[in-house]
Amino acid sequence: MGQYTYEILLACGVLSPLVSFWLLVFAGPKLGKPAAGWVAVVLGMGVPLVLATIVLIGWLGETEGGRAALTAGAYRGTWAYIGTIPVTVGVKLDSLTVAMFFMVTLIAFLIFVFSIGYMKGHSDEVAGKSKYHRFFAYLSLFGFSMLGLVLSSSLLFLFIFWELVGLCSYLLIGYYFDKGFASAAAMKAFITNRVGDFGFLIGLMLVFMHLGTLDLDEAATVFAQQYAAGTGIFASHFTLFGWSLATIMGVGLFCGAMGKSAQFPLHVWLPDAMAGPTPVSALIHAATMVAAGVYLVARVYRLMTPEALAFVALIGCLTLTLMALIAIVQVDIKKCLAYSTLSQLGYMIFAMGCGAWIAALFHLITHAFFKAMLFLCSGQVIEGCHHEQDMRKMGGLMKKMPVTGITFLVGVLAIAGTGIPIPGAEIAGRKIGLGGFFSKDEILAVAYVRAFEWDDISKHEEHGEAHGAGHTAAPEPEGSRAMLVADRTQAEHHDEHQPAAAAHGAQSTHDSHGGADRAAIFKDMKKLPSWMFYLAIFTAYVTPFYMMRCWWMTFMGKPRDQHVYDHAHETPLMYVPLVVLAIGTFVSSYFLFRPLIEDASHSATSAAMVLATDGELGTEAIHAAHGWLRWYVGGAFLVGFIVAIAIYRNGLGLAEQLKKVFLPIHTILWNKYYFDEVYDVVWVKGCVLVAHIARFFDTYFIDLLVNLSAAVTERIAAFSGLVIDNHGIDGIVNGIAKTSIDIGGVARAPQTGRIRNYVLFATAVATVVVVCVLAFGMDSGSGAATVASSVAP
Amino acid sequence: MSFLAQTDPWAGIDVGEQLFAFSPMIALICTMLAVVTCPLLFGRGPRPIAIVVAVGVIVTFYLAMRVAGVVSTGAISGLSPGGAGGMLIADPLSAGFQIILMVFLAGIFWLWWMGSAATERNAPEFFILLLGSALGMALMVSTLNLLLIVVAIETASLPSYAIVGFDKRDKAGAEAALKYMVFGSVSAAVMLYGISLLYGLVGSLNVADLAQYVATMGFHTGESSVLLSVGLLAFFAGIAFKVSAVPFHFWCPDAFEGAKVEVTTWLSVASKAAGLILLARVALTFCAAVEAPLNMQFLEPVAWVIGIVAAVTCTIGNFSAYKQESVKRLLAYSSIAHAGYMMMAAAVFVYAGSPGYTAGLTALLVYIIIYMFMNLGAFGITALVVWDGGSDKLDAFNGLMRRAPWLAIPMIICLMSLVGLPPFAGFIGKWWILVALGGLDSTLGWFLVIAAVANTLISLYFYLRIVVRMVFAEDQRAAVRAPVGGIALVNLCALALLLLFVFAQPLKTSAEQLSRGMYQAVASNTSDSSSARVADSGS
Amino acid sequence: MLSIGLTHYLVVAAVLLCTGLFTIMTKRNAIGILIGVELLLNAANVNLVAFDRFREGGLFDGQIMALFIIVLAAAEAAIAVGICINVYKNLATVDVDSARQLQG
Amino acid sequence: MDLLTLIVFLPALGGLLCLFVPRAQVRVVAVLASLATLLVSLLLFPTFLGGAEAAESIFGTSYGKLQHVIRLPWITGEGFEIEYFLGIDGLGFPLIILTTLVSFLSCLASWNFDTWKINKGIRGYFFLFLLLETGMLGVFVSLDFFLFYIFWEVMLLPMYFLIGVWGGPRKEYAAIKFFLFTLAGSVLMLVALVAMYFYGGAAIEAAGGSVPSGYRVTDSGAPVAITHGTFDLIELATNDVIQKYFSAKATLFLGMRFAPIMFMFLFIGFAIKLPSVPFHTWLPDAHVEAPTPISMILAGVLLKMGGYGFLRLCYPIFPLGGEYWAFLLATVGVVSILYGALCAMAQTDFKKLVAYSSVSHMGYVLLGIAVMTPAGFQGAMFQMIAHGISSPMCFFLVGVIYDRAHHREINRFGGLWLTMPKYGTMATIGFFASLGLPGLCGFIGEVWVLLGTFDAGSKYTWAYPMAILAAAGVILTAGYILWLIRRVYLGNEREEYRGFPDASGREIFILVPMAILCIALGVLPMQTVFNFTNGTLDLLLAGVTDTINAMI
Repeated sequence: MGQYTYEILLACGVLSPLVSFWLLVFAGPKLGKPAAGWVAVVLGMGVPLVLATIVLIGWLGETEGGRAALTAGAYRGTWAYIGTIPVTVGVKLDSLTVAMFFMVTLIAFLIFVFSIGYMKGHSDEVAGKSKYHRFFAYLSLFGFSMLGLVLSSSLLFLFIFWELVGLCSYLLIGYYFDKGFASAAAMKAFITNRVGDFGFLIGLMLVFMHLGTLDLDEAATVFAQQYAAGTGIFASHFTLFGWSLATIMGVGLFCGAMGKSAQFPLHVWLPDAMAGPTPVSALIHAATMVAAGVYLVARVYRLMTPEALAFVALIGCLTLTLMALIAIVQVDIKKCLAYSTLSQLGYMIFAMGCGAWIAALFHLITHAFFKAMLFLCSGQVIEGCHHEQDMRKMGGLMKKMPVTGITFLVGVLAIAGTGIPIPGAEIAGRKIGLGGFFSKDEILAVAYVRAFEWDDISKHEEHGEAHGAGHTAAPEPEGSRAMLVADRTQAEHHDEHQPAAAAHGAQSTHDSHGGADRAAIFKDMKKLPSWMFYLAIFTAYVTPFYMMRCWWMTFMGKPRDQHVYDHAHETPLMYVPLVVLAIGTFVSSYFLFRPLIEDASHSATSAAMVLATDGELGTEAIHAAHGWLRWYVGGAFLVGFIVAIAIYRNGLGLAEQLKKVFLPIHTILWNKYYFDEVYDVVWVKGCVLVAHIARFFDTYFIDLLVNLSAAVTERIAAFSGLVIDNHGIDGIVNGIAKTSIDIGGVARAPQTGRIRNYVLFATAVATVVVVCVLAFGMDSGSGAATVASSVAP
Repeated sequence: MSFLAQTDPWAGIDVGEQLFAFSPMIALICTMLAVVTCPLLFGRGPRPIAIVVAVGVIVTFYLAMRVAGVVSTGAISGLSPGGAGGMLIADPLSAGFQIILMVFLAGIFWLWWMGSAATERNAPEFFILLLGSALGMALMVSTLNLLLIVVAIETASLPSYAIVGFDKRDKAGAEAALKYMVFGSVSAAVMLYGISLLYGLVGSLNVADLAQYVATMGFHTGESSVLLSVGLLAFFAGIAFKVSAVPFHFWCPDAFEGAKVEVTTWLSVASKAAGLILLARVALTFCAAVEAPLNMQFLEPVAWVIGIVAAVTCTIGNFSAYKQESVKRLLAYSSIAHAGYMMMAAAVFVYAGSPGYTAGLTALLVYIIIYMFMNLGAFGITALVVWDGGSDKLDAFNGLMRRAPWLAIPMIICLMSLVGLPPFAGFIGKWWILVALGGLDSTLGWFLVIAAVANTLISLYFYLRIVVRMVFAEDQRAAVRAPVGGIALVNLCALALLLLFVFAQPLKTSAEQLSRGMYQAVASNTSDSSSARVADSGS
Repeated sequence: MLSIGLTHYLVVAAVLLCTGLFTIMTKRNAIGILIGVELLLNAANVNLVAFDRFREGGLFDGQIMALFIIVLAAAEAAIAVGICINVYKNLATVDVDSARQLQG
Repeated sequence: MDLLTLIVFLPALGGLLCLFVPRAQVRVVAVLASLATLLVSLLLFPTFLGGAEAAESIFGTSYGKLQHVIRLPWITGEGFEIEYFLGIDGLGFPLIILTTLVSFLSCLASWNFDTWKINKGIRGYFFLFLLLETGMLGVFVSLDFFLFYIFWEVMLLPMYFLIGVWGGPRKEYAAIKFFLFTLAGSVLMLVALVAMYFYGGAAIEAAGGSVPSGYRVTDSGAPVAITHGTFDLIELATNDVIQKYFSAKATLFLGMRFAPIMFMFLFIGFAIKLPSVPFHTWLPDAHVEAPTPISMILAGVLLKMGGYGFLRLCYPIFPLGGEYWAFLLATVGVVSILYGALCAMAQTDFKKLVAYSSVSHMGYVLLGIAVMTPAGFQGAMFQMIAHGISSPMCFFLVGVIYDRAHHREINRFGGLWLTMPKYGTMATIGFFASLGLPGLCGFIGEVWVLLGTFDAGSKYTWAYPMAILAAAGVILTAGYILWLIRRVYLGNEREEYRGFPDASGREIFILVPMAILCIALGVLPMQTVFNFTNGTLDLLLAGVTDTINAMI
């Protein structure tokens, strides 16, 4: 396909949901109940899905060089000028975009379909007015914003769509806004995101000021050049908590991601966001929007300094651990999934932080599939169980809703990272396992290397530089790093890896965006603290546990609530998407997306950091790590499952006893470490308090000044005998008026009405004037005598 | 020089021309006589008197116009050869002021005719007094002789005293007259004392000689500076009384509140204006007498005194107007404040010294004219309201917008014009004063500019109080019954205020020409008159 | 022996002035105030005449002026008394302090 | 009859007409008059179309290229010339359009005058209303300082009566407060007016009595000779001699350096109008008491005069003042942003909340101008326009619900989105626009200003913390707006509002244009605003920086 065909197709894919949005806004009520939904399904996501598929196929047909050319030549137009700096609007066209675009459209499409079924069962009438069309309008708007986010090539537009998806999430969480908690949750979500965006804005400012452009690629180039030359942002000696300006820029941008992806300090909104309809939770708060944070980090990866990445890793690590622990004690099925989402997002961010760019995105996509599926299943369950979300009331639903049960199980297996770690067990050179298996495994491998073997690698690197300098046409160390990798693979591995590695090297050498200097940055990258690795792998054991717990409590065992059980059922319109997603979870994730991401990685990250390809390819360190890690990681799910089943096999009895045993821990986890409470006191209440202080100040402080001045005036006018009236005063003006009136009192005081006083005052003042004039106006002469003498005869 | 020195006092005096030059005043006197005799012929009814007065005013106006035409080429000095030395002066300034005075007198007459005429029993006396004070003011602005200044001031004051307490059955009027009288006579006496000292020092009653003496001796010679300064200040006290400048303003509110509205209107503009013109003339003479190098060291203190007095007058006037319940009194205070503004202009032309800086005088003249309309309008409306409701308290104005829009709207215009708010002429008046002050480019100038604008702000509040009562206050009283003529009068004033804003140019131009002429005239006659005197006072 | 010079006259005049002012400020009777005013005027007269007398060559303007002042004083007194009578009619007293209706 | 004069005085004529038509027709006449003004003002567009390539012919190569100029002598004397001097450039033009548009819409919003609590004197109301419009338009087109001042004051009285007569319970208080504050500002301006004239004269005096004009050329192409002080704003800004004299160290005004002190005089005048903390207290009262259409005018246009004044007077004429006070001004701006937002958060009166949000939003204008960067200026200008559209919309939204509920207690509302869906949708657009949501007009201005401020960091180190604090404002804004939306529009329907009719056709007709503009400005800032303003703004800023650099 031609240069602009891709852009045009993708752009249409972005715009068609917008069309459906306006259509639904204006014509929605007339379209009525199912029709509006179908409009959204077809126009809102069907068209984009088709286009995305076309693009994907076309893209897979392109050669490496062709893709690079397309990426380089992608459309850029000037939208506006900030000062003198143009803001470009354009398409960031590379494999990652294509992959994400396809993933989003596919999942979104399925969820749209699902929603129709879902909404059929749900009352969308509030106070006799249908909000049905509104729901699908919002979904369409979300589709537009999310796809725009994926597509945009400039940070500013990234930010714009960023906010728009935030808006959609606000609107959709608050879809049942007639319920207090829903609108509260919506507001919480938006404001928490705003807090993140505050950081994002600061990052933007730094980019704008120091890199002088908002275009992702240009920014990266300038950044690299500035690093090489030590100019621009690297020239300033400003530091904050030991962070250089460049680092602050990276962290700032990452703050945005923290908001959207609900990372550790800003995670509080996501569980509440489950107040929205379940499809929304699946689409926005599991699959796509929350992953946008990871996507953002991936996009600004080339603007990240090692320190920034360390911070990213830290946040990710904390999130994945803490949230996983909370998930253990959840009894609300959606909340449970929400916390597992948080934990998985933590994994992705952590991966980004420790440099597993590919792994992170890979995990993003696999997670998108199985988490969306899990949420839809939960939706199915909740729907089936008559809006019952408490797992303690469920159980034994397998018989009533087998499809849901199976698909749910698939999801559980996937998120648990099920696979067969035995070396022999391979199909076409690929390990057997579900998405989670590979991605998580890969993340951990990289984490391991970063934690334990990084020093050797950086040493190798220096050696490699010299080596590579002579070896390839590309003198830059990054290229040589790539060559180094290639060499190793050539030297030590089976031949089938060679082409890929060569490709890798080739990629790196003709890689644009001055990745060279970026690689240099990473030479002084620190080791990852080993505890992070341990936490990560520990959580790898926790995850299967709580997932299996969740599944078992829901589907296995005996029914705990007969009424719920009797009501349970499932509807085709809803489980068809489940099946599709399940299949997706099985296959497409690995066979399709992984190579695309890897392909994107070279240009999108300036490959120095792409240590972690997957288990098969990479430095020997990672390879070695895989050698034994796969046993631990791969085996984790067995342990988790067994423990979970052991505890919940027959009812909740054992769980209850355990709860008693670990009561303090349980309480802390149950209350989510009291984050909400603390935030409520510190931020919300604090802010409102400050606000009231401000208002008080505004209303009364100036008034105080006024009274003060008035009082002073009164002192002056002690005899004017005016009392200051205090009513109806706020603001200086009354002060002026009142003070004036008092001065008026002073001024009028001599006007006693006694003519004799008048004469007295007049004479007195006149005398004073005379005296003054004599004193200052002129040197006091010798007076009458001299006159007399002068005129004497 | 002594009288004996002059052999033939009548040599080279064209009596006819000179009589013509002062015909306006003569006409006024004739009118007064006519008013006296009129009752003998036609009875004491207001109508014949009114006719006589109307004719008299018109004739005077006509004559003043003609005189103005003649003297525009050069001043004529009364009953003396050459430009100066005479007691009476007819020049553009005096003629111009007489014209303004007649216009204003006509306005007052109209107002009287609309309101009091019906009930007035002593029309002849009233007009004799009114015309008398008018005559006095006409004299005030056309002399430079200390003796005649005193006479003129008294001529203007004595009838005023009487006319303030004209209504015999009115307690307030009687009290007002008493206060006015006592205060006036005291300040006149003080002024006389000052004049006696000055005369003693200079040995002449001619202000030109006084100026010359001061210029040559200055304050810094040590010679008799005490007597000189005391004398000068006492002399200025007399003028300050007419202008009602602090601290000689006390009479003003009481007298104005007690008097009938027409009288208040008359005094509020005419006597102040006359006083200011007199001040202007004296000040000009001083400036002209003083050579450039001297004038800073000598005139600057004077200017500062006048300037500060002006600023204080403004401020006290404005502040005192707060919380006034009687509109007449409120406007009385406001007139004090406006006297302050005008004195700022006076400060300018004392300060500037350098001949040819006419901005100050120009501003003063423009302001007087505009102020005349503003006050005529404001007091006129007050009068109409008073005649209708019998009270001049603020409450009488409640809901005027509904009860009499054709009074309320011009009132708003007049008040806002008094504040000095565009697009009304009051702003133009202030504007020229500010320009004149700014033109000084001196600390005094900018100090006064700031004082002036600050006072604008202060004054807004109490003017608004009336507006608030008129527009916002709900009031169920019946509509105001006002004579059409009166309504016409006040609306004409309001209209004039609008027009004088839009067409500010002609007024300014003419005032500028007039003042420029003044400067030349004064400069010339001072220089040629007092050379001899300087010689022998020097010896 | 002591020769009476200009200074003495000036001093006398000044004393007259102060007395007059003092009278005006202290007397409550309107007529008393009028007398005070007369004192002021006469202070001026004394000055004028004295100056005329002591200037070498002698002058007459001052004396003429003194005459004028006397006339003015008469006129003023006439008006003043008229007003006082009017006040008396209205307030039944000539105590100026009782005339306090207008103030503030 | 030239275009600008027509635009300026058309409303006044309509107003006069209003006085003489039968009571029933008054509002028709008024609406038609304002509509006519709007249409005529649209005739200005062709002048400014043409985009980048025509930029030079439209905006010139240096500050001072004007369009539709008319200048006639008004009050003259030797060494003294006050002119009737109108003209527009990138500064005035968008604001004129804004004024005519907002006036038209709010005139339409007064359509239901008869149903108001105070519905007496309809003639007076519309007369004053249109007089007010004339005043506002005059301010934006007049380039002679004297004339500018006149129009500035002409606006006062109508506004005073509009608030004071047809306002709420404490109307008189609010009206007087408004009047006193504004007059306080304008008397300072008056001092500056006189001073600038004479100091300019002194400058030319010093330069030998005749200097070439900074921007005016005779037909032969030679620059016009300036022989005395002038009120010509462009001349004052562009004439090197005057500029040098103004900003010279030796030039003193009452012992203080001329440029800074004059700048401060003007600044206070405009800051009161803007309004920026601490001169803002008149605004909430005025808004709360004023009837809805007047609030729309007040928020939509009057506040913009402050910003316009900065850009037209303060900075071009006293660049040094800008440099001198930069820190103070930026601080005031940031304080206004945060303080206004906090006050808004604490309000329970719907209108007061919106009023305080105006304080907060105009803070961005001040900040953007104060830092003197291209992005800052552009952002400030855009913010003015954007706020000029979004805040009247918000006020009208308040008005709509006030007409029905007859109270503005935020906490007594709820679920209005259910009760009035159309209205709810409009409200969402309006309030999200003022929240600064990307894709809507509020966003552009804020981001531009923030980036501009940060960009100034290379000049002033303090710009970084300022920018960051200002950026924190976006959180607060989101806070109070979303909280407002939640309390008023979300939640379950309330009994007492159940019967409320949805927005009527007229209301929709007023809301839709503003909603469309909110989106259009947010999506196409270049085409809607920047193309018309940037030309002038950049030249203006260039001139300013040149002078500053020359002086330092």
